[in-house]
Amino acid sequence: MRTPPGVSASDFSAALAQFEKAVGKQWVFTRDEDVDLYRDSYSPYWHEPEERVVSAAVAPESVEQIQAVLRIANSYKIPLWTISTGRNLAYGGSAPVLSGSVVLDLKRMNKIIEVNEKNHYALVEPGVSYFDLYRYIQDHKLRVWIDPPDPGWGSPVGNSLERGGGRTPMRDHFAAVCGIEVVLANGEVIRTGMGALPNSKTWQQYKYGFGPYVDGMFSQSNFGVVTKMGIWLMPEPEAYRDGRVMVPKHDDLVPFVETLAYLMNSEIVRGTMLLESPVLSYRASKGEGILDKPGGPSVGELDKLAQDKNLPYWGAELRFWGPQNVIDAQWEYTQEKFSAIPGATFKEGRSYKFPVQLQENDTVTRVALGIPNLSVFGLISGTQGHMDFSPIIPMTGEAVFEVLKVFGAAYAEMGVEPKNQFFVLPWAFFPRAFVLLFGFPIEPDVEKNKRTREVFQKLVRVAAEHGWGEYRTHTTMMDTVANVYSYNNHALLRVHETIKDAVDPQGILSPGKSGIWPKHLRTKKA
Amino acid sequence: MNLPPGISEKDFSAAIEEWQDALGKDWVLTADADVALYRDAYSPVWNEPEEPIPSAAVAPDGVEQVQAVVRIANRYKVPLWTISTGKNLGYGGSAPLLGGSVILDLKRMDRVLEVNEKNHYALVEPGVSYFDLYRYIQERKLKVWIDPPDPGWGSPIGNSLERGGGYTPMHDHYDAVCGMEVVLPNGELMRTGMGALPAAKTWQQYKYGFGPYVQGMFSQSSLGIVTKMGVWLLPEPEAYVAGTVMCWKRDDLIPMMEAFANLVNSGTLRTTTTIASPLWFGLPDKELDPLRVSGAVKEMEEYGARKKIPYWTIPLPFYGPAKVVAAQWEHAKQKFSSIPGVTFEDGPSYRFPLSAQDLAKIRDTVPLGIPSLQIFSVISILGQQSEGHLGFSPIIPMTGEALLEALTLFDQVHRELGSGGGAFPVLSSFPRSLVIIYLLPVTRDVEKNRRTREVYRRLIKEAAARGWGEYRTHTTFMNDISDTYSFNDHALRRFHETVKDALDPNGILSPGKCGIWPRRMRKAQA
Amino acid sequence: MKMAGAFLIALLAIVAPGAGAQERIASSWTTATVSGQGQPHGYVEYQKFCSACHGEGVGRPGTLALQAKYKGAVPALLDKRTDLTAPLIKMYVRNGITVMPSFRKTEISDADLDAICAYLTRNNKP
Amino acid sequence: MRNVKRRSAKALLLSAMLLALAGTAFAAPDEAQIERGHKVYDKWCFPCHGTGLGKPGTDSLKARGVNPAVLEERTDLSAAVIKLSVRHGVLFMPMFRKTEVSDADLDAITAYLMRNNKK
Repeated sequence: MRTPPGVSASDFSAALAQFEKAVGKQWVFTRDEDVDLYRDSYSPYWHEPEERVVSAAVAPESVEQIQAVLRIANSYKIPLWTISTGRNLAYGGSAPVLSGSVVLDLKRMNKIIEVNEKNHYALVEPGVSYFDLYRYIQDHKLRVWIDPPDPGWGSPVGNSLERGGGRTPMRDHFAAVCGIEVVLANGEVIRTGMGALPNSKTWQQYKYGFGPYVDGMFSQSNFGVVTKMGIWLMPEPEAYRDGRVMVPKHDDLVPFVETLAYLMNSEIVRGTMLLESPVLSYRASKGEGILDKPGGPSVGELDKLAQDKNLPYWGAELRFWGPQNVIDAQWEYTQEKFSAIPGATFKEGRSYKFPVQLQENDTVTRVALGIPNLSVFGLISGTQGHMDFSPIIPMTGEAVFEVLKVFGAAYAEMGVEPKNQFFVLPWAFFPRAFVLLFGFPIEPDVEKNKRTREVFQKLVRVAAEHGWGEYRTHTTMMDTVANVYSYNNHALLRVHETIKDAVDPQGILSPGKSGIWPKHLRTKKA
Repeated sequence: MNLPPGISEKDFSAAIEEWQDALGKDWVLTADADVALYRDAYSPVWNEPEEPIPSAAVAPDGVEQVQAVVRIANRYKVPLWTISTGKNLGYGGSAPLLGGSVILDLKRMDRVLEVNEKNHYALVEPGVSYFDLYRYIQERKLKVWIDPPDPGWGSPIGNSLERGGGYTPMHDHYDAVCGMEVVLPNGELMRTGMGALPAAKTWQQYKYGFGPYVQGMFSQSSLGIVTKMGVWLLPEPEAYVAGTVMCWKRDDLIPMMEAFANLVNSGTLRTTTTIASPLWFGLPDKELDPLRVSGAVKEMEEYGARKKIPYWTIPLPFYGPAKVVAAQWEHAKQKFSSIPGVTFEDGPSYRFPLSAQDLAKIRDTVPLGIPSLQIFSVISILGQQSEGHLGFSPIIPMTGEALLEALTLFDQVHRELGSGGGAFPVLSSFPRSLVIIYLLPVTRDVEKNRRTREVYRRLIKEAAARGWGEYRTHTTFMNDISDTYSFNDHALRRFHETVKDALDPNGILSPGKCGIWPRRMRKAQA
Repeated sequence: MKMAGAFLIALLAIVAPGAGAQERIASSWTTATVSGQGQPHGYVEYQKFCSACHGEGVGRPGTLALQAKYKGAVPALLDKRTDLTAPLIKMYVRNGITVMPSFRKTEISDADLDAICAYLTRNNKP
Repeated sequence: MRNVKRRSAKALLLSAMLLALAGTAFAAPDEAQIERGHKVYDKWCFPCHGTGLGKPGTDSLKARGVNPAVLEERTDLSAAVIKLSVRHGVLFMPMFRKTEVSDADLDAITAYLMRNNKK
């Protein structure tokens, strides 16, 4: 039987016995076959000694049981790693940062406490999945939409805390959080925002409450265990339509993104978009990377290729949700705005009125209509899984050019073919900034994974040198990423540590999360 | 000379001397005449023993000077009360909560560091006023709007930290904050979000950064001194149209608010508007007043029908492309059209930029992103010969049921206690909830003020009993409000206190702010 | 670099104009939203946990993968198979395979898994 | 019951201010001073006391029968009155701090507002 670091076997068995008393024997997992279910299926250390493994798992079903578990963990200094549905794949899945941690698995806390159709919100527990919430809303015929990420088996609580994104106008998941309940390391239960007011009538309607607004402290964090969360929903729109905007030349990207930023920051274009480059995709299909490698073709040559193949250089599918007459006007105005770019072309897309019964073969992206699914895994079939590198960059054409050059050069320097990692042009998951997603394939091959990790860490450093930081990262890379957020000798990280020591003096909650280690483990920090 | 509580004359003079060395004699203000300028001009305890009079004021010009001031304050444990422009009138102005505190006046830090027209944001210092920022943008002919509150002499930093609101689509000011620089209680300098990345390119474009999102901790808070802040701006819209929805029966408010919530929460209506009842709370009227007092709804409705005085009015302003806003107003009318007898009135419509002539015809320019002080004209009429006002501002759900309950209650309290004021503008300053602004006149008459405070405290209790809490309050009532946010024996406040003691062990920053006291003063307050 | 190749092609589809891979393989959850009244336990659990990947229709990664693997030698749809054994099913559910991660007992309890096995082996020849 | 101590302190403070101000009140203003005063006035006073719609200072003075209601049109303002109003406030007009309007700025405003006074 594995034991947590620094915990004697006897203490550990004593703790496990008490866990069993607290949550019931069948909800404390210690047999290897059960504990292995908490390995990160997509671990970049798969089958290596450094793989982050679990010593046991405990699955409480209520706040009271969590309080009991924390009390026990405190008395034996047992490190816990909290997961909601444990589907944070590509960012660590259900495995801890600190090997030997006991997983605090909240999957059994799966109550949908409320879905409100008039003020458009839901109040859920961490074990609820997007599928569960969607099903609940369908079964009750409520006219509200959720905003599922792809894939949809994750937890709204977990995904929002990790600050994930979706595709509808509610794409920024943390921004849609309104009111949380947290169990602190000492077992104390707090409710944030208006929830601090007994019998509050607006816990899920007003975010800030009175005094410091602390919700954010519990995101990407190890300061507490979130047991309830309010999430804003979108009223079912009357209609949806999408359309494509394309421009012919490389340099058109600058006015293209400027126009896009104007439209998005004015909320004329909403939801998440992905920048496309038909001509670069064509090259990639011929085995070339999308990144701009040294000695690669000149802008002139690429422009010519685009012209010869009659492919637009840049494009994007833009989506509109709302009253029919409004989205028609928005799409019309969008075309006017882009028409200022010579040679801009447009393609009418799909159009729906809601509620809609989609045909199975309908090609629309389901998540953009608030329908959770798992189709994204079709993209990575044939591999063991993937790990994401996701830096934030400015929403400008110049920044995109710089990114393609800088990462192209980095790959060349490492002598790695960029197509070893899948790379897509920027997404707009958040307002006013782009995010890049590099998917690193994880393979059942120690050597390949080792190389993948080197490339990953190099990219983190290169990005930091250019002022680009990751919005989220894999558990095995958290120290690496935390360390580049180093302004004024890591002043922010030191504040996190000060708070950590104050609210979790024994350091039992998710040690190492986002680079934040409790005092007694801090030397471990890379 | 007025001394900070528990500080010896000797220590205080020593601190003053050190501050003089750090800032220069001119900017350490100790003369009674100068210090008196920091009294709350609208204090509800004016000239009473409990009026909190500062002991001195220090006005640093630059981050290093702020750090020096804080380090000196730590050395002598002198409490500081931070103000940016000190125009938080109605909520405490520039006066401290704790009498004898030294005012840390940041007005001299008034640089506009950047205004970005492509990603639509500004980076400012705390002493910058909305007027300053507006002027800066006009001088450079930048096509971005600020979102001024009324009045416009306050600080974007101060107002956003207090979580104030404006009237354009960027009306939720805290929500528009992106990236802060903070001087911590120990004098350390920290940057939040992407600012923690030394070469950050997206400090003002992406809010969350990596790891816990701590920015909210510094709003309505005493945990640090914000010396720089990113504020998101609105790209100049093409056009504006407004229309008014009028309903004639009391209970129409219920379907009205349901349609309204749908418009707001779907992003169709993106601004703050004011829900009013000319019939119930309108101008004095010999025939109507008795009906109002007796609450004779039916008769009032008949009178309203006869005299064309609507029971409810909601103006709906739309910002964006001319064709889009026209479509939005059309859609809004459809949304309300199912309410029997509903009538609509087209309001003004503008194209931007406005000509000087058009501008001169507009009384209230704040909804057009142009700061002004015209609100005081309204208040001066409202409060007759009042010296100022107090704002009581509870948050209630965005439903007709809640609004009827609240207005009935306030009307009754208002008549029962003859509290003056008596107009209850209902603002949709935040999505999914409503805030009622009950303005109480403040005078120089001790007796009247004492009465007003009783009314205020009665209102706090009545609201809390119904699950409504205040979003912000005057320093005089911060303890009272904080006491109502008492879920689980004040668990949230105790969490705030834990964080306070960890970051500010000497308790030098704004003691008592929002009911959070440093350990050494907590006993005295409890 | 065969895998990476497959990887890239799939991704490219996203960036290609018109209907991209994302769209082509997108699937609807609607079939899985049936509350399952009167349905056997195993069927309901199968719909809940498996059909999003192994169900019928476009955009079911599991079905696609099995189609690619067996080229029709056996049905790509798990609930059309008659050759699955309980141990085999449990092995995949608890250990995962390629992109399919393992499922924990807090997600699919042993009892639910037994029911799923019963459902998927219902047509097996004795 | 009013707080006597605080009240007398206030009275004292007032007369102290008047005395302090008396000195500067007669300093002969030059054009540059007046020009500067105009700038400061535009920044700090105009939003309330200017011409046009929604100017509470002007509205309020008008309501109280003061004519002309726009300060810039007055020829009867004395340095003492101006400085007292700025540093002490009147009704809902709050006092202004020296980090907002410095003493030098205030002298300039005074010079500007008194530029047309009869000598």
